[in-house]
Amino acid sequence: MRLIRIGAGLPLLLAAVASFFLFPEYLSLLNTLFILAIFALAYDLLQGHAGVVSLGHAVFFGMGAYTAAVLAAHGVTEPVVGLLAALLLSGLLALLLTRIVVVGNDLTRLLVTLGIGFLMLEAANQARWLTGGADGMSDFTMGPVLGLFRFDFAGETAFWYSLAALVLVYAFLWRLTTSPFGLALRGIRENVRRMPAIGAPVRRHLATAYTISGGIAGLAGALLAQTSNFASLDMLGFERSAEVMMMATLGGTGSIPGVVLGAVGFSYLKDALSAMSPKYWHLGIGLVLMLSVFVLRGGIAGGVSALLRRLRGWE
Amino acid sequence: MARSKQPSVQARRRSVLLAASAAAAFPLARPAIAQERKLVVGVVLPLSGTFADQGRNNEEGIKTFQKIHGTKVGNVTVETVMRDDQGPGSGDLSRRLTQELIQRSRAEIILGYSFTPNALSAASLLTEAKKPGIIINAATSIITERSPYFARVSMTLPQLASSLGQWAARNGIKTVFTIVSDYGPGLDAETWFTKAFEAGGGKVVGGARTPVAAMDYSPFLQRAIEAKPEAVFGFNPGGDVSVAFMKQTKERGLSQAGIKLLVTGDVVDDNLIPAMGDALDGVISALHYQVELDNPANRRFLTGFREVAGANATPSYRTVQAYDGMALIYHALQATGGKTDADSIMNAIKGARIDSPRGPFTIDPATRDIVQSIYIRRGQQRDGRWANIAFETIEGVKDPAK
Amino acid sequence: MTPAIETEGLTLRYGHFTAVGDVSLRVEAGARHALIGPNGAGKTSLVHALTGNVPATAGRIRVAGQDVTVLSQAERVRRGLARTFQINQLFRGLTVIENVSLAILERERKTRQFWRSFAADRAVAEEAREHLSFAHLEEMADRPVRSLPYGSQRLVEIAIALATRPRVLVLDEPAAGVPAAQSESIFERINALPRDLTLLFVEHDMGLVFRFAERITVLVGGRIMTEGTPAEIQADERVREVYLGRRGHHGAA
Amino acid sequence: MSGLISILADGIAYGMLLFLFSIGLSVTLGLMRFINLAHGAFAMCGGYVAVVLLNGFGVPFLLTLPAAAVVTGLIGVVLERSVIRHVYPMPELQQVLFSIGLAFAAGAVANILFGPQQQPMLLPDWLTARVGFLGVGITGYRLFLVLFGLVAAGLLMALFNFTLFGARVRAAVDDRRAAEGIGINVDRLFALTFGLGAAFAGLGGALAVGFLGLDPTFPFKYLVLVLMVVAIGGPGSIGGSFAAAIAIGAIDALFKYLVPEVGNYVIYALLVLMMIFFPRGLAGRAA
Repeated sequence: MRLIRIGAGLPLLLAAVASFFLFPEYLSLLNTLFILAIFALAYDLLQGHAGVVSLGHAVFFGMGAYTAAVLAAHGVTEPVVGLLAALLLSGLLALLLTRIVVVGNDLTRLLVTLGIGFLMLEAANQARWLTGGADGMSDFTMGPVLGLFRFDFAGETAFWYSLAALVLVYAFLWRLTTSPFGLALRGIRENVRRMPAIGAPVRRHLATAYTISGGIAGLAGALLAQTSNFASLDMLGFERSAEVMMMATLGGTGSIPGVVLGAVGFSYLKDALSAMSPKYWHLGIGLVLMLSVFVLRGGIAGGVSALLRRLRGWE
Repeated sequence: MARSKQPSVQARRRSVLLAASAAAAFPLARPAIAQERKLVVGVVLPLSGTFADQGRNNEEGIKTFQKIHGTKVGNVTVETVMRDDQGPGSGDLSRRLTQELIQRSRAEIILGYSFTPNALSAASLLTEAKKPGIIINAATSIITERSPYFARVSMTLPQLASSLGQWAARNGIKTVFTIVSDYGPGLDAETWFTKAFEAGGGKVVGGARTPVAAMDYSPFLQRAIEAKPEAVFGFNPGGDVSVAFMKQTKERGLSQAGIKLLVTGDVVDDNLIPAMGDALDGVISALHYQVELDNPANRRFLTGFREVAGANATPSYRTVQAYDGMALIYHALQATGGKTDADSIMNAIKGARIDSPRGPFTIDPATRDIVQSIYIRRGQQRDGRWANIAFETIEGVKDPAK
Repeated sequence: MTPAIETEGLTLRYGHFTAVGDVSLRVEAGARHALIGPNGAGKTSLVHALTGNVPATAGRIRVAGQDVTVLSQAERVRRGLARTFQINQLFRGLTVIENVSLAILERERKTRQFWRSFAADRAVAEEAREHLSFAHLEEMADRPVRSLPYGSQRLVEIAIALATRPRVLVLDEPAAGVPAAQSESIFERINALPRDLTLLFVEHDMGLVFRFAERITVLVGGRIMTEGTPAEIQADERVREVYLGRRGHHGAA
Repeated sequence: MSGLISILADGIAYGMLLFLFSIGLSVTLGLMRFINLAHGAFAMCGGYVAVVLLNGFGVPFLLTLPAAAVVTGLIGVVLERSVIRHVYPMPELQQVLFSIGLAFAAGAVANILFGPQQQPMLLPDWLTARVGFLGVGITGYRLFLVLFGLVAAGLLMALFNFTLFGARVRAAVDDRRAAEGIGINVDRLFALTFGLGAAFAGLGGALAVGFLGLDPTFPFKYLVLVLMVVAIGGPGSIGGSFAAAIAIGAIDALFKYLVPEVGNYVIYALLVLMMIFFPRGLAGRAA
């Protein structure tokens, strides 16, 4: 595990940059892949590192998306400002919710977050004056990034904008997960009962993690709203919450490069299958998910490290 | 069926088209050599998920059109590339698919958009890329105002709801209770029905808004019955939801309580009737198409449709909408003499008159929205099967919201 | 001298069941104090109540004279009261050194940092190595705990508790589930702990208790039956009757 | 007032369907610790069996019900023996991934076989008529559902509480190792229980078609409600699931009727409160 964690970031970054030149017609797809990777990383801080599962994480994604969209619709069209606002507001929302979302066992957590997800969805639907209800928000225009780079049709600006955000988030989480705080989160994941017995403020740790995770999820949502000029209820819906869990698990929960690969792989597969066979891509996705638990125990990261172990064994 | 009639219809159609194209293209020089070329129509539809059925209806309409009319217009071969936007609310996806269709598949016209948010999100993109977007389902009024390259061949909910409201007021219904799904189109339906109905002297005595995916309507129906209106006006998004709604209106005994049921016609779409059965009995609805329409274009459409979808298949009004979307594209190509730049196409679309299976319709040159006949129908049995039978036609209905 | 631990009428009830009833216990500073009793006597419940795993129903608890009754477990740890568990409560997926480092980092309140690598913290790493070397675990430092033999895992339990720098350490059957030969070596390590560290331990093996304890409290039915030196307890007929007489019955506690 | 009671009766009927959908999931979660998010696929399967028999072969409605249960149950056993039992020992998240994949695939197969459209199922007249029952008007079909649900719940409880099979299942739920130790063939028990859960879901699916409709997205449509029933009821508890399902059906209907403005989301708020204050569900057994 350790082997692929170290230094996996650089090849990934190189691959991302290379894709700009190799697939110039896929930039808007790549943009969404980067955004989903950020979202999955945010979620996995909870699931993979702190061991706290959630089926309502899209609440923060949607919060970020609406923050960015509402700001833009009211004249604050500078994307980076919108991004920071989304980060703060989503983080704040996460902080407010921590008390109730980390109770009980896995099943209760899943259901509490799921219930909150539905309640937030309905709240956003009711707040039609602000969110546009089920029609979503698309009546806004983003200004150029930092006043310099206008969002273009081919998605070049969006590509670099989201990639830059992904790199920052990746580096930040990489640092965080190897820090004392990151170790404490893994301690919570490995044995939450032992933590108080070593004097750890578990609630405080979880609140911090939840706030950071919610904030970054909001950042991802804001990126999507800004680069697709759209925000809707869909962005905080159950499907998106379930999907981010699948992406993280498929990639190898707890491994940062693994989760990035999981998000990118899953979303690309979904896109490719649905373009290939719009009607039956569900079958392909279903089979891949089912097979993955047998073939890739521990997700992509688990599979790669098993492979590396084997290669080393042969040397 | 009616194979012998085809030439005459086609001839008539051609003359219409020629006249239009002459008017539009006369001042422009025709290309010296008729070059064979290809035109890609990008199609964005919900082909998976809860609303896959809608997407399929649309898809069959497109296929039916190309089956009957071929893939060539003059020297242009029309090709379609379909992408799946997975259902309502995924505007970010529908926008990306639109972008990819234009950039990667070199689509010059986009057809589709089943849902309002999915169409709205693509609006600014189409404007920027200068590509026409033909809306074949999304029904909220504002859509066509969001981009000068949008045109709509389907309908707007206000068209249906206000036609129905007018009819109800005119036919002596005094009080109505409304039950609509709690989202944009539902509120549109509620607003425009109420407006037309109350303008005609009726009164809405109460209303309920139901969750979009609600399957249990009995609490709402019970409230409606207790409000003792003369009629209930209903709107919901079609599919299983509407089947459940209709069945429960019967179970709850709406008609035994002496309450008429009025619905926008999409709720009692022809291809849902088998699942509704006698719940359709006596239900009044307003829509722009039903299978029973007797006109040459519809007969031809039905023949072609059954070749595509199977002998026992029933088309949806959505099938016709997609069919007409293609018809509008073909019409425009003929009118421009093969020119495919957005402005030529849009000019040809504005004011176009299409002889559709639903009867003739035109595209309002000012709003690029459809102007068409709305039929008031009653659910009754014909030849042992339940059907929506039109008994009144309101002609030339524009979108009242504009 | 102020006792290391002192309880007054400590009671712990689950519904109608009284697990610990009116226990007033005194553990002197620097003591080697054993807590014994037959199965179901409430030994582990008493440990839970002392260390704050479970809030006491009634009574008071003082650690070094300070009232900790209403404090959370984590706060009691910060006041120098640490414990180990009868059934391993380890961070199984983390390496041995990470297990110990985490406890040090929490003690130092360094787990609020998320901008630097914990592995780069020299002071913490050095201290962690010291604890590991005391517990004879140096060789296994970089192995995930779950891959360790059970006996070594029991030692990790103790090493983690030591890393909180306790003044009082409560050991709940430190050698539970370990073959006799190894439990000897575990107690040998316990015995090697500095004398100023107060030890309160629960143990089933009477041989070990009489060898290592200086004072013994006997718990029966959640209440203190008697207390005394090993010699006094060994001589006590009642203890023999309720406890030693039943030794053949004990299974998993 | 009679309106209120009749709404309650309708809600309870809805709850009965939820109970049938969820009981299998509850038992597999309690017994095998298997988070089967594909459980709805079994309900869908039962629905399609009933529709095919009814519309394709003219089998009377009442006969399609046992057929749906048996066919689905058999499919359940085959799947369990061939694939699913290998998933039991996996971590929960892997189980989630696997079962979501299974649900996706099942929906896709249904789409390929039957198309994306709603399956028509028209019930016999004696079931759609409105009947007076204890002075309250209720649709025949809903009354039928209530009676059917009561019988099913009664049978299941009898099966689990008073038979040797039930005793074995309960033993295995409490402590699998100990159950194996006293000679219970836990593997076979798992297969049978899984099949039984699938059969009940299939039965529920067949009963639901006339009420909730049927299309290939069915496996996911009721997933959230079913999870709610299981969590509130307490995994592995038949009585708990029964109570939770009825409560959800009734409360949902009641609030929609009394306070339609907020009624739609009352059950979600209740879910959150319930999970915060009773994290182990009504039956109180840990997941």
